[in-house]
Amino acid sequence: MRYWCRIAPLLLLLFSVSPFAQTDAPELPDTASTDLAPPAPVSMLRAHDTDDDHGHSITLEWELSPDDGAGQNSVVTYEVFRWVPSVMDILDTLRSRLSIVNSEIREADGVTSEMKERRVSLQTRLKELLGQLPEIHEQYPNDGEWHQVGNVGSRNTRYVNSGSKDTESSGFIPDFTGFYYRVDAVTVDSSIRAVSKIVGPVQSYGQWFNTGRYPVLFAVLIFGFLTLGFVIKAKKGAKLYVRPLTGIEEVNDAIGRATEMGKPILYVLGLGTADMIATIASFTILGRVAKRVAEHRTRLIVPTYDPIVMSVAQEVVKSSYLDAGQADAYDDDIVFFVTQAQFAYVAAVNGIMLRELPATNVYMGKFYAESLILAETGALAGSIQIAGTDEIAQIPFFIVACDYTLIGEELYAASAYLGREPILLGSLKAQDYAKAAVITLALAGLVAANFGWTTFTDLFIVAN
Amino acid sequence: MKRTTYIMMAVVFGLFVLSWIYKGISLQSNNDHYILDGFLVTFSAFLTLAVLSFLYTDNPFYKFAEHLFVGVSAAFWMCLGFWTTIVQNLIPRLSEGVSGFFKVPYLPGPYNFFFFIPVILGIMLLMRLSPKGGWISRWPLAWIIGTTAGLNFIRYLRSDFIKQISSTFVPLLGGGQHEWQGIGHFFSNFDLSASGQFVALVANWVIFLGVFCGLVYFFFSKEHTGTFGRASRVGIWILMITFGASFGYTVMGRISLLVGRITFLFRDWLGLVS
Amino acid sequence: MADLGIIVSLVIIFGGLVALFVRSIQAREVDRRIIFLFIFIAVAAPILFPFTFSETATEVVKGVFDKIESLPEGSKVLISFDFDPAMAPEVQPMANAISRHSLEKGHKIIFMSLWATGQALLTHSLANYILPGFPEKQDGIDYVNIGYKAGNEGVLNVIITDFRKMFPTDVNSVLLDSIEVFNGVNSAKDVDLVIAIGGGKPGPKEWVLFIGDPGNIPIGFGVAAVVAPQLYPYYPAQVIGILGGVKGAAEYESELQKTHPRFRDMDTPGLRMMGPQTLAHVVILSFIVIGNVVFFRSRRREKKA
Amino acid sequence: MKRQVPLLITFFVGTLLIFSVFIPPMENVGENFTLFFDIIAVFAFFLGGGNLVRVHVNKLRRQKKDWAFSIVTLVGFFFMLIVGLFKIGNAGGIAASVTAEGSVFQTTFVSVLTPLQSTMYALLAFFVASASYRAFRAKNSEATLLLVAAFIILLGRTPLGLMLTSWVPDSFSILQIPNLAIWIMNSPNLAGQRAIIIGIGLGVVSMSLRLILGVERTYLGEDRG
Repeated sequence: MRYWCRIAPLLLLLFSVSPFAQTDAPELPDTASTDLAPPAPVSMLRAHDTDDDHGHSITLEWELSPDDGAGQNSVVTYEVFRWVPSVMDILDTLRSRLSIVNSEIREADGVTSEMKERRVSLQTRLKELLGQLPEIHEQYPNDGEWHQVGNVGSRNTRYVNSGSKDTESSGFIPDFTGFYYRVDAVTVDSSIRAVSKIVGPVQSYGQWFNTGRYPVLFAVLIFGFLTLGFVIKAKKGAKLYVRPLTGIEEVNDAIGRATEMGKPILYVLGLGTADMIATIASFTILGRVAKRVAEHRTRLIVPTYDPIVMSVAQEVVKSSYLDAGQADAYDDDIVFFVTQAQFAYVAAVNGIMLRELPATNVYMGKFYAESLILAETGALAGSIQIAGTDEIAQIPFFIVACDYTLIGEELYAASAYLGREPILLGSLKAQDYAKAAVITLALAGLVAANFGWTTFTDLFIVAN
Repeated sequence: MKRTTYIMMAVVFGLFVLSWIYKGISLQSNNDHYILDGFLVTFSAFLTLAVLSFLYTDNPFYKFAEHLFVGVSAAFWMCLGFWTTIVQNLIPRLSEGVSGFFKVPYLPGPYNFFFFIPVILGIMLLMRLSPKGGWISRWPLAWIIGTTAGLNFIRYLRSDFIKQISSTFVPLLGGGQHEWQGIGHFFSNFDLSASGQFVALVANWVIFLGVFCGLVYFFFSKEHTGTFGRASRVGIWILMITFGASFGYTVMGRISLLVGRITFLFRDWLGLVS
Repeated sequence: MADLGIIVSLVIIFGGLVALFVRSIQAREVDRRIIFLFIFIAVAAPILFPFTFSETATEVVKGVFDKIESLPEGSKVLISFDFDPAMAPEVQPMANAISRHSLEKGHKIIFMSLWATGQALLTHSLANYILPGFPEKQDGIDYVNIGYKAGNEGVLNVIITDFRKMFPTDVNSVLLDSIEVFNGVNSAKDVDLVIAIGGGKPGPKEWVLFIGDPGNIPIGFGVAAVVAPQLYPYYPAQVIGILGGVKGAAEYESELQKTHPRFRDMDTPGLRMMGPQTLAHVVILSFIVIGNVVFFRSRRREKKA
Repeated sequence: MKRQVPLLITFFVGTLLIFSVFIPPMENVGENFTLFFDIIAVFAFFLGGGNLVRVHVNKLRRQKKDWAFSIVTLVGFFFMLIVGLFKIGNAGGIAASVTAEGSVFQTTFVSVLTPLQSTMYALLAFFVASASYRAFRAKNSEATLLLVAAFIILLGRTPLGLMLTSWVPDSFSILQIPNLAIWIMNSPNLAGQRAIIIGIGLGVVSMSLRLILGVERTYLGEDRG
């Protein structure tokens, strides 16, 4: 059964010329059989290469038929036709034979050289023919016919005939080949239609720059320069202010308290992988915490979820202990791998909390559904809890169940606040300027929108 | 282990067998695999209850379920990754013979040799399992970070930055179906209905001022004092309302999951409801 | 019988809440497990003795419904199952309702998944929930299941320009070229509507970032309640509508039943789940009230002291 | 070598992907890189599996606490791996979908993985309840706002909200709880979310830039300096 499912479409392909070749040139409307008068055709049909792409695509635009939405109001759809030389039939046959050979090779237990040869010869023939396509199209209108390539509903004035760039696909549209198009306005009775003027030759080709993405490019450049500028400024020694973050201030106190109580500090990096921004920010915070912990000679526990995160965290903690001059206090078991299953990890961390009763639990990084379970268990164990995550859905749980919470971006800022390195401070400053830019632009846009100045608001439209 | 533990285990095992027999008999009439299906339903129910038992306290049944979960899910991901990505996307681009073996369509292409890059990087990643070659796994890590950074850089600028700015261009004097028609019209039609002009107007102002103050709160390099401080305070209020709303919604989701599990117990296992 | 059952359980729950209130006022410790028990009863009772409410669709839900309703027959709809069993009770009802609706309207559906666990769920729900109501619909002609690919948002980044590169075949190893649904579909840009059902990462947000925005493709969401609030900023500019949590599903189901008589007898898990949902919400609300009353009383006492 | 090569790789890959957005002929490059990424991601799954086996075999060998449960993990792991890799019970053999209905793999998924995972998440319903009882207190103005918003949404998402406030006349319908809930979602919630999203978006962009430029190096396991 499955075998037939697979083979049936291939057979279909073999016997049909092409999936696109469904309709031939329209026949003359038979006015006797119906009351509908043929609609007026579309006007001003234009065809051009689709902008800002890699080619293989033509865009058609036209003015509505006077009988669409007005006049007789009889047009229901527009059918788009392309002139296709008869050589396309051969191409499609070649392609379907090729795909049959491919599937034979796949089904067969061993690939015979005969099969391979057959395929190579088919491929060379296909390539040859494809090479001739531009010339063949120049022979328009000899030796070819109109094929429908698509349709759009009434009131539409645009169609993009985008094809595949894969030469072995039946939807392949070659670049630098002069195509001819026409658009039919079709009524409910598909035999009653109006044929437009033919447009062509039109070629598709790729562009080197996507002009629709200028706003993004500007944003990239402005942001890049801002960051670079402030980093350089900070490196030169300019003092950059960072407002205090309550949660982070608390970490210092908490470490002191833990030392007094002789209890450990639990640091949870979350479920993020090493490529996530929240995790990377958390590494920096961990580094600072570890340094302070080493200075106070308190115990630190860092259970991890991801093996890569574990080894990175190990090195971070190690270098912090070295910085604090407590290399001898460092132990490879401070950071350890638990498991890579969300709830099993949570269960293990819960166990640690209830057994070790840490003075402080620090949750920094990416957290998901487990956030509340961790925070509730921590509360049960009576620990002070400080959390920070950029996972918006989890912030409320932390706010409710923890003592201090860093909200979203504050987590990223925390690493700069703790680290005070020029690079981090500089880029934080750049972020603030970008925020100021957002506010200014939003204000300007708001005024523009309220007065209907679309020129300004249109600047923010990112095409494709 | 304590004696009570053994007794508990024996009881649970007995209940399990009873349920299996009961499910088997009740499935017999319309099912060829009634013994197997009876077992599967019972086993699912056992696992569900084992996990729920964690609420009472940590216990061996929960540990069993948890450990099974860890093993099975790791293998699940590996198998799916293998079949869907390695077999369907990688092998067809590298080797015709192997593609034939797996019965997937071969996808020849002139630049396919590039697909050895991820294989090499992937193997480097696996080097982490060996005690000495761990450092080499930083290369694939660097690749992964480069890719996500490159993708994120553009996407976030575009969708979260540019698009969100332009979404804040809301008409402050009402737009769309609430076209501003002069102050007289506004007051003569003033009401507090949810679809009325006043409410829509307030909503737009709240959005605008909320985004404004929320962003002010996230300013890190300026002291939050004076007017700036007041705006930042409004910002944190808006954020708190946001979190409250988010909390409310989440509660709903969590309850749905519980409903799903209890429905399973009552319907599929015990047959109490249809 | 069912009425009696629900009355008895309501009495138990509210009696218990009063007892809890008294206990808390006396500042006596309440074990967590008691709280847990309340929730269990509040959810279990309405499942055993069901009661349902009527629903009307809100604007955000209608956005998706009307779009599917108004697309011409034969439009290509891509439905992505980006969820795991844990999220399924919440979003599965939406996935079923939307898929049935699309099949009913004669759209061609492409099913896929960005989550490994989604593919298994997809297979399961196609076979058990969606297709049984439509014996006339054929694989490959009316719908196709292209399954899962690893790579999260990377998958989307590829299909926005080329489907066949990421998904050379469907789940049964049939080449996309020989599948009728994929006629004229080269990339995600050729799809008329995308419905992203899920709630984690990758999920709805990635669909907007990588498919909806760059391709200018209408996207509808069916999402877990947890993430719904975060997705509101994308509505209505970047998303046509959002079904959030069970309530969203229930609204969609009732809208479907109202407009399509053939779905009158359809199973409506969304509507069914609103009963336990409501009771559990009431219990949680009572907890908040009790907690705060106790809090204010003790604070007043502290001030006096 | 250990430090420079990874930095170079990150820089090269990151910039290439940024360029590919603006240059249509490079679209291919972007696509291929993401394909590579996906393939490496699968190797990361293998790494996870390998780590799992290593950890549990160690536990068994040293007879650490709860070592008996490690057997459960290993048996579960190898069972699922074998039925998945050999497609046991898949009608249609090797070409069939790995998750084909009726295969041992799919059956295990439905009757083992599904109940486990969903119940784990369902546990949260209980913790939400205990948090609302314990921690949801109107301690200050911020906490009060959070509490009130949550309260309205919780009420508004049930038919109860409508029942309680249906007496409110239409001209004041915003005061009906369901309408108020929707208003909160669409207006203050939207504003707050947008502010957070823009903030996080900027943070991500700035971090990505630092990563690509190689000034942020903590992921290599070293502190900056």
